[in-house]
Amino acid sequence: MKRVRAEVLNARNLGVYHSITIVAPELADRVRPGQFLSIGMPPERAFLLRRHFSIHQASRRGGWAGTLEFVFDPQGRGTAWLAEIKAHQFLDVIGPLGKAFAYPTKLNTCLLVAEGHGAAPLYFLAQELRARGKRVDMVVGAETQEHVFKPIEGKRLSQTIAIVTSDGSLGERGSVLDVMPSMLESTRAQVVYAAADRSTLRAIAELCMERQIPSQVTVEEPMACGIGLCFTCTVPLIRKDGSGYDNVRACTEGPVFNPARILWDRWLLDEPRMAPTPPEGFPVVKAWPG
Amino acid sequence: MKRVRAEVLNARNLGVYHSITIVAPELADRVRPGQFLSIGMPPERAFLLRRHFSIHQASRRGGWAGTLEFVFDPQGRGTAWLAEIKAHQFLDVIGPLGKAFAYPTKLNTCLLVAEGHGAAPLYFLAQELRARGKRVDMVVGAETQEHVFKPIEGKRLSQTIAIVTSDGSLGERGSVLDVMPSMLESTRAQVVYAAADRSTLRAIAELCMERQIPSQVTVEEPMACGIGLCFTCTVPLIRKDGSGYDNVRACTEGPVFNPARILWDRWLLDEPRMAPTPPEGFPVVKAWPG
Amino acid sequence: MARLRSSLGVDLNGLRFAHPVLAAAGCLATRRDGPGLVDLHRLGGVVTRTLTLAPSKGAPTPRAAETASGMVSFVGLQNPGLDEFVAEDLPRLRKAQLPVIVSIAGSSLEEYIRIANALHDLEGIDALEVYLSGADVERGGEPFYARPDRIHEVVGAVSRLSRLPVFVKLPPLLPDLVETARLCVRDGAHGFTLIDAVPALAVDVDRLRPRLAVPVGGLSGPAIKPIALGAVYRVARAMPDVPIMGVGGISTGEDAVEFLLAGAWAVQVGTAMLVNPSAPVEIARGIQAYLKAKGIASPGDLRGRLRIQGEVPEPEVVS
Amino acid sequence: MARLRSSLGVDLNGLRFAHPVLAAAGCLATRRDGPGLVDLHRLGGVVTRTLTLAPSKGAPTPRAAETASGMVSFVGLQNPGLDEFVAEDLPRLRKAQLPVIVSIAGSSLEEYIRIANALHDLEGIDALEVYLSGADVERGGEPFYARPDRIHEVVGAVSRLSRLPVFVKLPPLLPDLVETARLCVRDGAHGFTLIDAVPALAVDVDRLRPRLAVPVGGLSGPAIKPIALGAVYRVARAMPDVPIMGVGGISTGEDAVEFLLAGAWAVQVGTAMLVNPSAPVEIARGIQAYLKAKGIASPGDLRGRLRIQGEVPEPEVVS
Ligand SMILES: Cc1cc2nc3c(=O)[nH]c(=O)nc-3n(C[C@H](O)[C@H](O)[C@H](O)COP(=O)(O)OP(=O)(O)OC[C@H]3O[C@@H](n4cnc5c(N)ncnc54)[C@H](O)[C@@H]3O)c2cc1C
Ligand SMILES: Cc1cc2nc3c(=O)[nH]c(=O)nc-3n(C[C@H](O)[C@H](O)[C@H](O)COP(=O)(O)OP(=O)(O)OC[C@H]3O[C@@H](n4cnc5c(N)ncnc54)[C@H](O)[C@@H]3O)c2cc1C
Ligand SMILES: Cc1cc2nc3c(=O)[nH]c(=O)nc-3n(C[C@H](O)[C@H](O)[C@H](O)COP(=O)(O)O)c2cc1C
Ligand SMILES: Cc1cc2nc3c(=O)[nH]c(=O)nc-3n(C[C@H](O)[C@H](O)[C@H](O)COP(=O)(O)O)c2cc1C
Ligand code: FES
Ligand code: FES
Repeated sequence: MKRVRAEVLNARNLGVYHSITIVAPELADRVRPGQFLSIGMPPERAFLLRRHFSIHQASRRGGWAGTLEFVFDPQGRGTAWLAEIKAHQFLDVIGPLGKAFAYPTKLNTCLLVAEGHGAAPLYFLAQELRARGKRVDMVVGAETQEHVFKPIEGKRLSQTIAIVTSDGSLGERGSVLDVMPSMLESTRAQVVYAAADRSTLRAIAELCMERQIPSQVTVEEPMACGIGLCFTCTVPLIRKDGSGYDNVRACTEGPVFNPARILWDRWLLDEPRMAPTPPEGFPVVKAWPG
Repeated sequence: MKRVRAEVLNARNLGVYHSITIVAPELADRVRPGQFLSIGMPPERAFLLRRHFSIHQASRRGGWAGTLEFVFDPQGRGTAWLAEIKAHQFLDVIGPLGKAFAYPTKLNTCLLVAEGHGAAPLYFLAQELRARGKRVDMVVGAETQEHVFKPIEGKRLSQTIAIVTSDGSLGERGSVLDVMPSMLESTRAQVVYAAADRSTLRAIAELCMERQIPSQVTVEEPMACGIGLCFTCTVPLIRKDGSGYDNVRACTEGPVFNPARILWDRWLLDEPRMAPTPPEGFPVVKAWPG
Repeated sequence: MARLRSSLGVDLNGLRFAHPVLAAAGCLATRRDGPGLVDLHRLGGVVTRTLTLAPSKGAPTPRAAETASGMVSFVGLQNPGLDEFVAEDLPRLRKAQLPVIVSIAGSSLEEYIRIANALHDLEGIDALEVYLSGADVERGGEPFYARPDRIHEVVGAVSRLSRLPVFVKLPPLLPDLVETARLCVRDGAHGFTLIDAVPALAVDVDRLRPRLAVPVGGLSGPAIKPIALGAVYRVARAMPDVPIMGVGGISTGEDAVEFLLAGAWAVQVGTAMLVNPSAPVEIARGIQAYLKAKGIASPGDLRGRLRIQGEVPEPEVVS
Repeated sequence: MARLRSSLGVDLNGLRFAHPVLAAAGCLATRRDGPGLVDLHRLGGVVTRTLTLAPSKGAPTPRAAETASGMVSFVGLQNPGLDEFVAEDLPRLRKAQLPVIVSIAGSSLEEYIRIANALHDLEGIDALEVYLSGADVERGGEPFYARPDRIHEVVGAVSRLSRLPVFVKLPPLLPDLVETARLCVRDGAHGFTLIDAVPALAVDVDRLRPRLAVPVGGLSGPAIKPIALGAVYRVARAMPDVPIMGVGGISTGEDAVEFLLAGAWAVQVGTAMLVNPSAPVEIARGIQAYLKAKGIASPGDLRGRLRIQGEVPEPEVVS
């Protein structure tokens, strides 16, 4: 983890999304899919916490060598400010942060399931998996056509891809959960990776556990520091031996987790729909497929 | 008093000063020298109070008709932000605010004494006085040559002018107080107007009282609202009948005051040098020369 | 704003406002050259600058200093005193035909009693707000709120002798805020105004001096909004039927909705109005827009709507 | 930073720091994968995350929400518990060779006594900081600071049995802050840490819910700096010889100087470090630059330098 004053090489709109590419050779070499960046806010503002974004691209070779790209959809004050950033301005960047997705060594066919901006880190992952000779298929979901992140690139990166939108404006109408079962069959996926809303992640986790498919998900728990200092970003994680759970920091021990180990009932307390029901014991979790 | 969203027509540097000209026909017609504008700060900043600036120019005729100009030297966060404003941006402006300088009806020769940015409102006053056929002489002081505000315009507007700088880089070395006595003699000034530091204003006030010369000064007491709501901007003003004093709002009853009525010992409490000594009775103050 | 009013009315157990946004004490001059750009007719109501028996010149200047998302100020209750207020300010306020809440302070129990007495049967006063942050000369100048028994004496006395609804303005600086509030209700308080500005200091490091002439002033503005919300929430949960006016850092309709959800029956606006004279009207509009978007009928319906997550039982097996 | 240290040393009546900028409790993980970008060796000292006898899982999430110039957070004292702290964290801190202040909390008087006992003769602990904002199970879960007698019991017990200097961390929420502080000194407290985060609430108006899982958390960051300064100033004026560590919204050298002028002997940095991991070092540098510019020899010399304007006699003739 390093902190750099990084020049913005490129800042552009991608439909509803914004993409920012920074020059950060010190970081670019070491980043892996699933890791994220922490961006400092400008001084004298009423909003002061750093904002966090998954890494979408790391260029190690060619003209763009040493650059990193992240993608975001403007939500509130911080991303509104970021959306105004222009090339050649400088950003206060800390990274790479967090644990990356693990690559399967033996297993070969991977299904990547993304909602909204979740596609950004998964496209990065897809590249790395293919570079390792894995088969990659994708399910990409979003509210509307505009919210589907880089569909062309998604097609390019995957053997087969299912695109779904809530309003049916692109691909099938529905959610990623509607098409996942058929995709699992058609692709015979051996491993699942997902980046989506918490409640979607939970459903995906349950689906994979039923079918005994090892999976990894990346979570977006709000983070005050992003670098392990404050313990505001914790996720309740079941111990490997099933002896209980610990609140672990998503910024340090995550943001990528084995969803089978997340104590969903407890973590999703703040989701209106979910009632806090104490689980009856914990499963002993199989290690990540070696 | 009106509040307008005013377009910036022109924003430029004048030595160490910044000048901003806004398009505000609703205000321009009514403003008089000594009145000031209140500028709103942008949202989402950690600094939220409005900033206040004397009016330097009001153009009622010609190509610039309906425009207002104010001048400032960047001090802190608010003026730093204002210094970045460019033409065609918009400002949240309230004005005209406060009481203006009174013009003498019978008396004719006026000495205007300005320190630093204090010259901005006094040049405006000089124009209006000359338009009324008065003789105007000036004393303009500043730290260095760069801090002397528009010396050429000063010369143009005055019969005679004495320029002084603390370091002697322009005009005589010294303070406006050093040259005032001689200027009072040479010009036979019948009325004095001043815009300067509090302690300088006090000395000017005493000088004028000794010599029985009616005078008016404009003060810069920090103002939280600038529009008469909060009573944070008060100045202790001796009652006309000498029966005591009242804390009156500089933004509403001021910023122009008859210095003979300011209870200096009390007002300058916060000036380190001044000890709070209760005055022995108050002078009965002559009305402004009709 | 006529339409606005119709849907925004609130009723604080008998005290009615056309909409729930009032001007906070000390932030709206009621002098002749008064409210300036603030449109009195469009306020839900006015809380006056705190009134004392005798005229008060207030504190020396500087009286205000800007801080991060707020300001520290100490005006020192400058006010014209009872007689001039009744002769000059009150008639002017009555002309505006809006609810008037008079904020009162004394430096002794007796002064509180005398001023409450003088006001209680005057036309054009709708309620009293008891200010307790002033110096108590009978207790060596400590604030009245410093001792529960003293709060009890003052609030009890004022409530007993006045036919007007009495709101007690409390600072957040009470470890047993809820208990104190309960005490006040037993003493006859009609409701509460939460919160008063928070005691605070700003230092001028260049001149090695406090920024204000009286070093410790009151912090106000957006900075204290979460503190005020916390106070409103705690008191409202304990006494859901007692009217609370929330105040502290409210500058937008959303801010006001936060207070109404936390349990406030109405809100007051101070610092935001100094910066933006039309803040109260914009805030009222913002509340209306929110209600419309959420399909909620009136501001009062927001009260108690805050969904609190239940206590979370630890899973048994946890070692 | 070698040169820096030489001129910045402070002595809190026996407790010495190479420079007066420490990491505040709960804002610097001391786990294996700990301080990340914060350079332990360049801190004046560390206050640990508050420690309890048994390990604590802390509160559910969300635990933090951003507010105007600050944040509201409730971590719920998540910590590894005494045994693991002693076995893992403490040795790691000792390696860093910097002063270690252990923040302790209990849910009963007995727990405070037991944890203080367990720590008082361990190598590598330089002082204790007593956290009083936790729930007191023996008093229906109200915070320990809510009752002077309870503060007295806890501080007295811990101070009596520990050979370590004991700092009491007080919230600003005490009307009689100064009196309470006096009480603590009589009970054997070595000094104070002022202030703890301020109880506060943030509301999510879209989802009609508090932003945090546990509704009322603690407000920290620049927003509360003037409140913290006010508390430091009042206690320091009353007890100029009792060491105070100032904490609350400090993010620059100037902020720290404000505290030192107001009467603090050292400062702690929390939120600012979360946003800028090198804040403590930059703040120490800023203090040094200020001292140089003003020609003042050491941070300690700033104490009591605040020039207070005398009381102002009203001119007699005033009617
Ligand atoms: C590890 C990680 C990776 C992320 N990757 C991406 C990404 O690649 N693209 C993207 O668009 N977004 C991503 N997010 C979410 C992104 O951080 C938030 O959308 C962003 O912080 C919102 O800031 P704001 O100023 O626009 O919103 P505001 O509402 O102003 O934010 C207020 C506070 O809440 C926090 N916050 C608000 N929404 C979220 C959220 N959804 N998740 C976490 N914190 C939040 C902010 O960080 C800030 O502290 C990621 C979050 C995390 C934790
Ligand atoms: C009636 C009036 C007329 C003025 N006219 C001019 C002018 O023509 N040109 C000019 O350069 N300046 C003028 N000033 C001073 C100007 O308002 C301040 O320089 C400016 O507010 C500083 O803001 P800042 O953000 O740069 O400083 P900051 O230090 O960030 O200001 C912090 C707070 O202190 C207040 N403040 C700081 N310095 C002063 C000051 N000297 N006087 C009053 N308030 C202050 C600010 O308004 C703000 O509320 C005038 C002030 C008043 C009251
Ligand atoms: C300049 C100023 C003057 C104030 N005067 C009074 C007062 O006279 N009486 C009172 O009870 N509160 C007074 N207050 C406190 C406000 O009524 C309000 O409680 C506090 O400012 C918090 O609200 P805000 O953040 O909207 O300003 C004053 C506040 C300010 C800023
Ligand atoms: C995330 C977080 C966790 C905290 N945990 C503790 C704690 O465990 N014990 C404690 O005494 N104070 C704790 N605090 C309070 C800080 O130590 C400090 O008193 C407060 O945050 C004000 O300082 P600041 O504005 O510099 O953050 C915590 C603050 C934050 C922001
Ligand atoms: S965000 Fe601070 S520890 Fe994870
Ligand atoms: S600045 Fe508010 S009354 Fe003058």
